Amino acid sequence: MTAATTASDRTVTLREVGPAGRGTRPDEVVVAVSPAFAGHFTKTIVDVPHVEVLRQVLAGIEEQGVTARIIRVFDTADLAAIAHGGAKLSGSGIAVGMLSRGTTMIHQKDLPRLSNLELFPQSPLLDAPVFRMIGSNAAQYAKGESPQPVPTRNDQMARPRWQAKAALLHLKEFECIQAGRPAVEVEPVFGRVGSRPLA
Amino acid sequence: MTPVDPGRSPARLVVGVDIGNSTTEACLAVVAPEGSITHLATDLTRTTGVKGTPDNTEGALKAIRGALARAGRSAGQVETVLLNEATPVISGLAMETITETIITESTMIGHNPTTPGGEGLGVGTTRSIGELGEQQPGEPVVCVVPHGWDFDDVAATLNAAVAAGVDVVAAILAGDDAVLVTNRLERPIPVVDEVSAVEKVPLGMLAAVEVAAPGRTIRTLSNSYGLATVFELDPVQTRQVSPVARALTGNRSAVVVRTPTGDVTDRRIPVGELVLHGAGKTLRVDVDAGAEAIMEVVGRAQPLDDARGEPGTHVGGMLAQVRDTMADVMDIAGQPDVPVSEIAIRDVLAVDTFVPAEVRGGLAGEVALENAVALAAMVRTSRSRMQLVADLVSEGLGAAAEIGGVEGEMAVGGALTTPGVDRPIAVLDLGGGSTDAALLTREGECTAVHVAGAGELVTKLIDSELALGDRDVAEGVKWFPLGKVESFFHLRHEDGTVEFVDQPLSPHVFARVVVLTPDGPAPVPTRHGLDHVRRVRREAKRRVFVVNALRALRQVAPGGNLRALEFVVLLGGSALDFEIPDMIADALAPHGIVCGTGNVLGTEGPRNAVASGLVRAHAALLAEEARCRSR
Amino acid sequence: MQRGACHSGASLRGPTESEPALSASPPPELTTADYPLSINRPELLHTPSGKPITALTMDAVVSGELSAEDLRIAPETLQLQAQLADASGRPQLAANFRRAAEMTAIPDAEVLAMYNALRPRASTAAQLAELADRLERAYSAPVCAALVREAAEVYARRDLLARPTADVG
Amino acid sequence: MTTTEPRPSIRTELLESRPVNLDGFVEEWPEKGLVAMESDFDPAPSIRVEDGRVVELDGRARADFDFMDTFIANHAIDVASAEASMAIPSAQIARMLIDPGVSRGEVLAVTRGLTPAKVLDVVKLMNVVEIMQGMQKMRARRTPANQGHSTSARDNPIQVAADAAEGALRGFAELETTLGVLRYAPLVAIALQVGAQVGRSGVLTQCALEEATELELGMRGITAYAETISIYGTESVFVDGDDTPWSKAFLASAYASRGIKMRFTSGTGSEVQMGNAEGKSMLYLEIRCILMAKGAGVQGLQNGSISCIGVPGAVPGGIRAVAAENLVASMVDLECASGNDQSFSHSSMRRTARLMPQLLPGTDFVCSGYSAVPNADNMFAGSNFDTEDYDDWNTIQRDLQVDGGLRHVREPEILQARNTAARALQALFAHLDLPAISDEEVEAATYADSSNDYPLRDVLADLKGAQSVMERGITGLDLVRGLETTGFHDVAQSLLNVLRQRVSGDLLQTSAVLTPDFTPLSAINDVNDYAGPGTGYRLAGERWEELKKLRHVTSATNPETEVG
Repeated sequence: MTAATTASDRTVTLREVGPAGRGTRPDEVVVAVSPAFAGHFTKTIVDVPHVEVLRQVLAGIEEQGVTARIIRVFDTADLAAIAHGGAKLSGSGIAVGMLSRGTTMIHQKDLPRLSNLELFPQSPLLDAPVFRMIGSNAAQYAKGESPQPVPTRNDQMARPRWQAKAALLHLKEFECIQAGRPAVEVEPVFGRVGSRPLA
Repeated sequence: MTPVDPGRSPARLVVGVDIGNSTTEACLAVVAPEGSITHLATDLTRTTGVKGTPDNTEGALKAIRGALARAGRSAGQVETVLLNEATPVISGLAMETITETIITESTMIGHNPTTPGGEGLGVGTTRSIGELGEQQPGEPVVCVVPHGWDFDDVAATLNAAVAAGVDVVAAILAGDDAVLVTNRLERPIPVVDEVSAVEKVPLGMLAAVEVAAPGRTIRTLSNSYGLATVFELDPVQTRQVSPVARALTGNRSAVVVRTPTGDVTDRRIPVGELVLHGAGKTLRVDVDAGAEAIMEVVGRAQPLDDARGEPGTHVGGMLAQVRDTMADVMDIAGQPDVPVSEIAIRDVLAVDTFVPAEVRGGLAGEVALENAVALAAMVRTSRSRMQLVADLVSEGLGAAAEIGGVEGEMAVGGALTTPGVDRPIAVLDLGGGSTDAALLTREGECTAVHVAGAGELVTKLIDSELALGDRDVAEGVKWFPLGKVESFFHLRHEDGTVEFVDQPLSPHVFARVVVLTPDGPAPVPTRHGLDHVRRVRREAKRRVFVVNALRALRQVAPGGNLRALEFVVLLGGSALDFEIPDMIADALAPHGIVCGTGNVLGTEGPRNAVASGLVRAHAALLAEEARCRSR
Repeated sequence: MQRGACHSGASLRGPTESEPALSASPPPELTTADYPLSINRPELLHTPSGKPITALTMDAVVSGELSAEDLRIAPETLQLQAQLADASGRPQLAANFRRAAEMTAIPDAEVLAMYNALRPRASTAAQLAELADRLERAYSAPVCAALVREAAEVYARRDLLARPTADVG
Repeated sequence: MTTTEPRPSIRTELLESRPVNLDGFVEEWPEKGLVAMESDFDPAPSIRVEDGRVVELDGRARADFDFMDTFIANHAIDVASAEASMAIPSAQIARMLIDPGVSRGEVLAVTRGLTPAKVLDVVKLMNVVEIMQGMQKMRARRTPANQGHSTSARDNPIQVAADAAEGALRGFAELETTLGVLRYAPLVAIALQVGAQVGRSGVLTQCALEEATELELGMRGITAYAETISIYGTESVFVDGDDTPWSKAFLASAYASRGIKMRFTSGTGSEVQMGNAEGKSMLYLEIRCILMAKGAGVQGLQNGSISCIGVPGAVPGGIRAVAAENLVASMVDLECASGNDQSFSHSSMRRTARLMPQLLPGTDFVCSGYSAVPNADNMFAGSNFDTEDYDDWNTIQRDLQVDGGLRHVREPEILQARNTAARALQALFAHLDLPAISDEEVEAATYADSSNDYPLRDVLADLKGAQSVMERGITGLDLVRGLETTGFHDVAQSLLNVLRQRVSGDLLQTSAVLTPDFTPLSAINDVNDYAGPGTGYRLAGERWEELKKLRHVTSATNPETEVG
């Protein structure tokens, strides 16, 4: 490819900007990430860097002309709780919830917690283009449009290859839970390896 | 109804059985000697085999047994089974696409991406983003970005080029990145994205990129004189590019590249002739002339004796197949052969439609709505195998079975049991494959016609015009009203009313256009809005049922004059539709006709007309006999 | 105690040539040698509607004499199988069959409703107590009732009861 | 000397490309329960009984019991013998398990009084061969058997019927199905039942669904048994699954009250997979499940990690732990359907090795779902073995002279069975006024391999038909009547005989299956009487002759021909 840099050069840190509040803009999607996302962990189960996950989800939202707000959750690593919590804070009622290993869910505030709009349970099958589509779909739901659900893939042999690693990552993420600590709004600070992050 | 008096000469248990194209209906009744009728039960089942053939026996027996079970009677008590004189009707459907849009030399990009970037018009020479560094300052450039470029890198590269003095006026992107890139540019430019075949964009050519503000459409590239201005065209050249302008009308974004002989053409696809025999004439019409022309010729060949299409075309194939199926159906061992002349196409309905099709030579999967003609045809023979069915039913049930009357007459008879109607009465049976009409005059004369095209054609039109590719979904769109799920707790009906629900709706219908089935809302997989889907649905119904209602009624109306009709009763499965009866009634109202959905026996709705008509006719016969005896 | 809980259907059965009606005599003491009952002791087996198992013939099916009810297990049969489970050293299996014998009288939908009521945080203490009482009173099901009461006690200790809703109190 | 770039050897490259390296492996993390069976964080065995009541269990006082402790203490442990059994050194109990001189009954007299930690302490002493020796004796039913999956990626009932018929003919004693589109369940369950009875009379069928529908199909006599009743080893995961030991025990009785055979499902790894192992080893938690099942009075258990096999499969000793969990189920006298039912490894060698601890000693069901359809059609997300492995399986049985429940069947018989199953279903659907099955579909079913080999069905019509089966209240009896009146007398009779079994309750006893002549065969009348070499189930006589046959065996009489 002729791209000037490869994706792996990029870095991201999530800078806390304050407590996570309820949004008022109807044109926003909340992206809610788990305790260890882009912190303790830096990439998904199949080594997609979190910076790329975040860039693509945000790009998918931005391309639809919708704004995004990122929230980090500390007190749970349960995807439904993260995504639903995010949706309740979202001005549009739509949120994308993400775990460090890549498992992702689009949620809506009026749905029961254990339901969802779209769920991507097979973290080993999620790559950058899928994350872009997830962001795009979330933004389209926020606009009241009817996006075609992102095609889900399936692989019977994912179990022998990834099941145990997924469990391990899940346990590690649980370790990062800080019970009782409220969610915070964060700002992504993107940078390049070897260069100072642009503030 | 008069109660049966068992003391007098015995009342008779009779069953009227109507074998229709799709359903078989039974009407069980006790007929007293003087002709009074006590209705006991009705039943309805799927018709087995093609109507009018021995395969019908199974369904007929099933309907009879079903009615008997409901009434708690046994087969042994039945005196007579009355069957309708039904002639086989076989219908077929075919569609021909008759136009094709072709782009040559990659002249134009008109796929209308949902999220283009920037706004305004940029005219310059196409250059690949990789070559921007070598570009001399001054000359306006339209930057072409292939697959694999990240949006941040594209923006950075364009900003750097502009800073170096390169006059970048617009960009064409492979990925869905237009908003992302424009948001990051220091100098805003129009950007068109999602051009999947971006590598085919000719480089080094003069090109114009236009993006309109959200909610608006382009003004320059969709205007022939706008193109002439941008590309400094002479009148001859302007005439040549006018198809380009037309193709881009209504878009929010577009790209036009000026190449030596580039062109957009709207080609007609020859799909051969339709040859119609009738009224002692042989008339020919090109299928690609469209429905209006075809129907005009069909009108001149009435009554139609046969029709044939070009071998190798969909229409030709369909017409041949319909005929072959009929020949197979009538070919029964031990029965006299049916002359080929009797197996002929007796009606044709052509409907103009359109099908979304990918444009040949397009760079971004452009889709054009191509014109198409849908054709329904019908074969009918006067040779019935009903006597065979009657024999088999008699054998299977252990009761006498006879042909009790002709279908159209019986339908009228049954329809007369609808409260509030009187002679002259016409019935319209809105079926799946054909639309049938029958008229009973004040004097008791009955005439009947069958015309091609009914419910199945409607489904096909909906399916292709909405590009659903799924007959079942199209059926759903046809049968049920639409709604839009606006939140988990409310949906907006197609009439604009809002309905709130207590239980949250399922996530799979969230924010979707849905059909409101009895089992709850079901999503319609389309990007079109509710209004568009509704329009397509109603148009399809109008073009088939309203057109056919008028066509069929004119054929039975004395002198073809609709004003001579007084009561029109709608029967058949499609009479249960939630809007077709109203649409037909509206169309007939100007002719002073009372039109509505039948309510046979005051209880059965538009069902069971023929079956109960058979019982009525039988009762009348018995009464007549009784009168003769008593004299 | 179990022996007293005879099914009312017994009287419908009428006398058979070899076996007196079940209500007239206590269930036989079975040993593992009696298994399988369908082969070794078919005379002990009846449907809840009182037909002997030998009446479940193809002719009876085709003529419509049999209904789905005839293919259910009778509580007496479950008690017999409980004896066999005890005789083969499986007291828990036997206890399960005894609960099952009690449950034959409960309609399908209510069985499912009761199961749902036993899910975590689905019922209040009062609701579970009511369920146990209903099992005992309406269905003469003391063994099932005991299981529900035990659950209620454990649920209370482990915070698995539904909290009473606000409007109730 | 020049420095070279580090590069892999050609051999390393070759090894890297071996399928086994596509499998995932992880290090142990005992603190979080990511450990197979040897963890310092598992409790030490202990018991105290007061007034006929367990007041302390594995170091925990009754007041501190979680609900698993409570249920096990109240229902699973025999208080009369518990203190005596717990006093026996673990090594001695382990020896009893493998000592041919100690009968199965004598072992059971001890195990009924053991706590979960004590059971773990016993099996931790056993290596995999000893585990197999134990299984050989402790398996409840003398005769081993196998279970198959018959599903379709398109939920095509004709495929399910044809593959069920072939599977039954090849030897599966039980057949299980499930759905992609759940609403298809009634049609597919009917197809499975019809196909199974065509293939071999007396085969038992089930349809894995959510509890309510699964129970309803069973109550109606459309299916014969149930299996997907999941239980878990920690309270938090159990509650997460919206159940408790009491709700599941109630459900077990509900099935029995309708005369329906049923077993629970559990397996190592599920708790750690859900992130709530409470720091206990996978096997310890599974033993808690097994004793909970025992206490509920359910006759059997499907275990062997099942859908979590990737977790124990990735840690050291994990497959030994899986073999041990099967043994524990058998040593507390439960029927054991022993896993081998989920896609496990990219490596054929590893897939086979994982099977040995169940195949060699024999279990009640060696696989609790051998895929009797190609894995791509397996709606349980793929099994450890599928239709491609039939000949390998048969050859392994013949090589080692072990009975894995299957056999080689000649092509004409298979085609006959598939064709009959499809025709029977065609006739039955027509009789019941369900969406028609065409002759073309019957033809396809006769020769097909996968769902791609069948004409597409009208799904909407099928779903309407499926719904009407439920609405019209169609039962097993209607199926019998339909098959009889359409001339499929044998199939009808066979299904009627299966339905009659629910009146007798004989299939409710431990490890029950039905022989082709409808004799219930269970741990009561087919007791495992293994007592050392030359005793117990031996592959001999007619059955051994059957298993000697393969697809290609050169004739000794005339080496220019093949027998079989």
